[in-house]
Amino acid sequence: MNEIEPVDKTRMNESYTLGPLQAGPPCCDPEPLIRVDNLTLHYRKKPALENVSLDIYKGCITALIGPSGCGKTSFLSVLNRMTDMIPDCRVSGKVHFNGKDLRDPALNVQGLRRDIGMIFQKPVPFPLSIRRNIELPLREHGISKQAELNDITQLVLQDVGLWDEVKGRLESSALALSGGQQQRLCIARALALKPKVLLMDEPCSALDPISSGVVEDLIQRLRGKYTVVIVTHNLAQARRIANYAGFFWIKDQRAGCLIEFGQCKQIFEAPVHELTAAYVSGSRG
Amino acid sequence: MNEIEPVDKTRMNESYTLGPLQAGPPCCDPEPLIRVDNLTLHYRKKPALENVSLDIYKGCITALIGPSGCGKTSFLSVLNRMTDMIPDCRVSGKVHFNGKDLRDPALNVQGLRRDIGMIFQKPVPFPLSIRRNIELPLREHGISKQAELNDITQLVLQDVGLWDEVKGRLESSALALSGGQQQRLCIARALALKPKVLLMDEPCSALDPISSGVVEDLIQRLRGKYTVVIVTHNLAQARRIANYAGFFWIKDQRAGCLIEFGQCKQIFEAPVHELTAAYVSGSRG
Amino acid sequence: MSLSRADRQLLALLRGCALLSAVIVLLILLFLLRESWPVLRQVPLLRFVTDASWHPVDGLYQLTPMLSATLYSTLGAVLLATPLGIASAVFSRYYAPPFLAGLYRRLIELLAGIPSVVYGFWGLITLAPLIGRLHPPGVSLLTGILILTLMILPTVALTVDAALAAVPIAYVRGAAALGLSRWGLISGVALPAARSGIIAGIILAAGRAIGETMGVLMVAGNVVQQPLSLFDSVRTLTANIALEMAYATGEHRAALFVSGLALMLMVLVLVGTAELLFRERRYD
Amino acid sequence: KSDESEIEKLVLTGSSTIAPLAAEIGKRFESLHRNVRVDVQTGGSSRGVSDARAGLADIGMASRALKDDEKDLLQFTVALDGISVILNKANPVEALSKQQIIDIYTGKITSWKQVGGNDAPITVVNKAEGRSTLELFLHHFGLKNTEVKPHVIIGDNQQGIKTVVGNPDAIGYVSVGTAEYEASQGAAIKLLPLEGIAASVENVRNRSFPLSRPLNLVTRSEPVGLAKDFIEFAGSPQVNDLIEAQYFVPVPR
Amino acid sequence: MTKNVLATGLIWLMAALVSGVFVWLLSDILIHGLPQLSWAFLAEAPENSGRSGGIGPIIVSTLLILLVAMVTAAPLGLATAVLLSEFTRYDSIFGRLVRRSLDVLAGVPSIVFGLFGNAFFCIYLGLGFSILSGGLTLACMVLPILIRTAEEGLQAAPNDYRLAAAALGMPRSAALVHLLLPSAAPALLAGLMLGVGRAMAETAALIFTSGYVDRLPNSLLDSGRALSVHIYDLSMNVAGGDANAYSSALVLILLLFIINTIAMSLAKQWLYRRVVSI
Ligand SMILES: Nc1ncnc2c1ncn2[C@@H]1O[C@H](COP(=O)(O)OP(=O)(O)OP(=O)(O)O)[C@@H](O)[C@H]1O
Ligand SMILES: Nc1ncnc2c1ncn2[C@@H]1O[C@H](COP(=O)(O)OP(=O)(O)OP(=O)(O)O)[C@@H](O)[C@H]1O
Ligand SMILES: [Mg+2]
Ligand SMILES: [Mg+2]
Repeated sequence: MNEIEPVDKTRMNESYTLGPLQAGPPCCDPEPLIRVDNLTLHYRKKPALENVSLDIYKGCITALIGPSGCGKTSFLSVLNRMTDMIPDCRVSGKVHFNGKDLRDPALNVQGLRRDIGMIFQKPVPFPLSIRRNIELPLREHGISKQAELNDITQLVLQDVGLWDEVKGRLESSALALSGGQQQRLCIARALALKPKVLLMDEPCSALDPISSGVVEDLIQRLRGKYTVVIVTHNLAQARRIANYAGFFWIKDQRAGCLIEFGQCKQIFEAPVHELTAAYVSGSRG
Repeated sequence: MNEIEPVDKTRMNESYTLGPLQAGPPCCDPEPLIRVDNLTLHYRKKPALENVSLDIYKGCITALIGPSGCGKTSFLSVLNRMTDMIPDCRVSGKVHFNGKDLRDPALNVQGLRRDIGMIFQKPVPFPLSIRRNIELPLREHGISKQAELNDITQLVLQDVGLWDEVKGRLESSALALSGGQQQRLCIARALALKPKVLLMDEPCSALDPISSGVVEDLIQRLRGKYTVVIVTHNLAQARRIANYAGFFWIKDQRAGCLIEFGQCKQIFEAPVHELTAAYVSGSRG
Repeated sequence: MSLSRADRQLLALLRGCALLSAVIVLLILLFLLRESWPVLRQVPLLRFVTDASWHPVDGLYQLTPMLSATLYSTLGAVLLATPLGIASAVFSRYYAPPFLAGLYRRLIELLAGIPSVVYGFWGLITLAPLIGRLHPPGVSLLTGILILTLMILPTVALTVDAALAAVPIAYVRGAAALGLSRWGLISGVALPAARSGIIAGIILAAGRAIGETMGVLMVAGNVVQQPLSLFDSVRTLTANIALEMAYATGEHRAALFVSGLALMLMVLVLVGTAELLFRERRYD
Repeated sequence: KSDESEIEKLVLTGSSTIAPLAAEIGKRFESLHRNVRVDVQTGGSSRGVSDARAGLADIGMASRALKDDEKDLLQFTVALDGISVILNKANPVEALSKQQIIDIYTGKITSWKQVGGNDAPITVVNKAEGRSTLELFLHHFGLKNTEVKPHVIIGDNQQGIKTVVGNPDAIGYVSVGTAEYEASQGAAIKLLPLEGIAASVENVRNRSFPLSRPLNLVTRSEPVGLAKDFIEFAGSPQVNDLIEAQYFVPVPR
Repeated sequence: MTKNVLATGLIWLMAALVSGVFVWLLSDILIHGLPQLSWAFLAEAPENSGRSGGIGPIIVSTLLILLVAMVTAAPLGLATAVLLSEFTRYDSIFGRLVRRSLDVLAGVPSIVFGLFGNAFFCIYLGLGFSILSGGLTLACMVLPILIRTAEEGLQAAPNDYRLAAAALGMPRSAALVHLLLPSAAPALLAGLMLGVGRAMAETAALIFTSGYVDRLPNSLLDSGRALSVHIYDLSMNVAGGDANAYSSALVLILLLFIINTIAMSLAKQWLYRRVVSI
């Protein structure tokens, strides 16, 4: 039942050190890691998503765009089973991850969530010290040597460009950080677990341009090793970093649905659907 | 002591109906509404702002930009005395609003906050119904006729482009709205009070491009009637809407300070300070 | 900090109320002092810790055995009730299926209202003979601790439960998204976030344990002696007052009020140490 | 319904031993005197004495004779109560001599074996300091409380009975009437004869039982009016059935 | 992982232990108390010192004492809690002083409360042995419980609400009434339940204040015997009173159950109307 691989230190160290910035959009190996088939989602009686089908490719960055309330967050929530936590949320359709049925009730959800990390729109640092925020999930997943924890903490904080800002006050509360610092801390915390997939729900919306740039670079460096699904309202950003893009829309004030999905270049430069064309051209970034 | 003007319905109705979109940056009458002189702010012993002096001009839009943690939020908090709510926060320097000393301990703070509204980075809808979210502060300020409340609610929800999305479920909880919807609700709630000044702390960072556009238009339409101070990480947006811009920076990991302040055009096109130049050109929007 | 008129009026009202609660404490202290004055005036304070024994009728006023009995029984009960109470709250918040959680919470609420006489009565009839079989006389420090534990457990459980209920849902979701196990979430995030509520609950419970009278009186044995083992019979300060007050006159009566004062002093010291120990790093 | 203003109130405070009896007498008194309310409060003999002296109560209740420094008050005995040594029913010991009891209470005898019983340690149950039962017991056996080596100290009668019921090796002393009643109701206790005289209500009544105490009503001065009526009523044979229902012994009159 | 399994096991075990002991206690009370329970027992006055007859007047007195205690303590407690959490800095001298004195108050033995209540309410204020004296004494007793729980509840309310309300120019009182108190409602309720429980369970303090008289009270100034005092008297002072002591304990628990249920459903309705959760 337990699908978490045992943590071995070499794997850890190896992959915290990310490679240099990769060239850009054109992708990698088009092997679908997550397959979503005919996904429909209801909150109580209100439908939020209808018949969404798409593939998330391994090692690639997939951007999801669309207006507010079209179900992007809901879609992400299905992928790591956060929907389990919302009462009255019903999901139907098929979702496969690595060939395994994601909606299997017998699935080890914790293992899954370790493999598929998530960053929220509103940063959620725990009311603990900065250090404990990062160490807590690591310890939970079996890493307990303090030296190792220290190393990882430093590495991931450096990755998100927070190390220099907080290294002197690792023991102070994470809640006293500014909004942007909080969000970077949350990203660092998720990276520390070395997930296979990272779901990011508008990770940069709370960041200033500089840290936003840092995070964007970071995401680009994740490419290849990690699979990233990112929801963003910043179309320019989506265009810069994504390999694939999906465009969601709300039909008739009802449920959200996927209008178009494809290579990022195609979606932004040669959209098939007129709604997509209007959205990517008409809106100000 | 009480500086709140008695609410009269005509004023209300008159000004909820905003005028058409105005041309753009070049400004209006350069009469300073808020004067900040040598402002310094400490959290416990940590300095957050040092020697900031600037004028906020009446009827204009002032954008504040700068990296995360440089004290933009702290600066806004001084202007409507939200700093009162933070224990161990010490402010020194002079701040005048409409000629009155803003830091006067005897000032009617509630009246001030009604005059100077604030929108936060994280949307904070109250755990009440959508309707109650807007009505609650209005009732608190003495408006209690239901018909009037209904009118105002509809007008402000239309202003933020939320009316069509929620008109059928005004009685349901505001917490069930999507992130973007929540933020627009918060803006509507603040507009309902008809403040003279609106402080906005990254109001669009949680919004999709369409609603971000709606809010941006809204802000532009506020120009002239209202005075707006907006913190934004979206430089393109700042450039599009602001009359004046201020650039904050953190010196030596210590306190934030104002590097440059001036006409928006000047800041973006002919910055005096090299840090400003690097920031406005170097960062990706 | 400047406030509106409504707030200032409210504040005045609130101040009045808070003052009233402080006045009550003061009144009780004054009352105790007045009542114990006849003996305090004549007997040097030191004698309350140096006398040979507690035989107030014969002018012997040794209080330390009862002080330590109170201390031991309170400590024991708090040490037992804290993990059990926290576990109860965690159980009903995070482990039990909703139906069972409701039932369990109701059970605990009921227990909070069972009179201490009933606990004492039950302890005397059921628990003491069982323990007496292990080691006579049965009524003992151990029995006292167990009965006190039962009595304060609901206090701990209910306050911790309320504190856990107030942990923001965002933390729970954030923890879940990091793949934290249920226990990881509870021990790493929920309990630390509820920390100040938990400490308040424990302090409340400890207060109840120190002040508990009828229950311990029935099951602790009431012999004035330094307990050498858990099976020794002991007398707490409260039991001392309840046992003898009804028949005490003159200096004997005053000496009993001194044990009341000693108790309050002890609470004061305990509260002080708790404050030092748990000096909170508040995250907000 | 009678007019409220006509109602006269009589307040009794004091001994918890007498309180149930006084309350029953009060009820009967009320039924004979319309417009009279008898309020009985407990709080112990000393409270009865001090309240009577301070005038807080019309009548005090004390389950003992007045002490020397209380002789400024007046006492009226309403009933008698004997004190009996009790053991657990399972204990084979049937009688103890005065010296044996003294030795047990002073810790010289620590095992039942030494008095012909099982090989088990004795659990000595004593009363709390100040209680009139204790004083009487000590006085009878010529003991001082400082010499007594108790294992358990109890407050009220029923606590003593329950302690002995729950502990087969315990020895204690309680009110004869209640002990006799509890034993007859199947409680696992037995009453030991004292100096060869069986502990029974009968023997307390005929004054042959050596260990007994008076249950007194106490007043500050010569009672008048309602208090006088009540004290006379409580001392009259009209309440003998109530006294017996509480397992006390009426004073022979 | 194993830690999680272990914790799960341990928590279930502890919960089972706790409920096991309590079910044992409750079933003891049930077995011994149920046979005597009847409508007559609930309605009639006690006879023969409580060995026979019922407990009607005693139930009435108990409820009246409880009412007095809660009506006095709840507003006072809530007000103090609000002052401490909303208008006082956590580490201010005043706040510490009040908090510490409350902790001390929580540790005062009930019998001392009884003697104090007797001296202050009964004698000094001239209320005599009465339901009012008893209720007021209990109010002093439950005050620390109400204050501490309410304060914790308020402190746990999201700070964002305070900031947002302040930014809208709402007075603190409005934020309190509309946002903070509702979000602290579970804690307020828990405190109230604890307080009611403690008040219902109190014996020693009531013997000296509300008294021993088992007649039906005509007014709040009459003495009235509380259930717990009755139970104490029957079990410790009246030979042959055990059976009715058990029944009275059973009635007390049932009363508590009913009060809790009513309070809970009221609170739920209130919360529902305010749409606190999604
Ligand atoms: N817990 C919930 N209960 C009921 N309805 C919900 C819940 N969460 C979201 N919704 C509704 O479902 C729809 C989709 O919401 P979702 O949060 O997925 O949108 P989104 O695309 O992420 O929007 P945004 O860009 O504003 O974050 C919205 O209409 C929202 O109001
Ligand atoms: N309540 C507080 N207590 C202590 N330090 C604080 C507090 N609030 C903010 N700070 C610190 O003060 C500095 C300025 O914070 P502020 O929130 O004003 O920055 P900001 O410019 O708004 O950043 P961002 O763009 O990330 O929102 C930061 O270093 C932050 O950590
Ligand atoms: Mg979203
Ligand atoms: Mg900020």
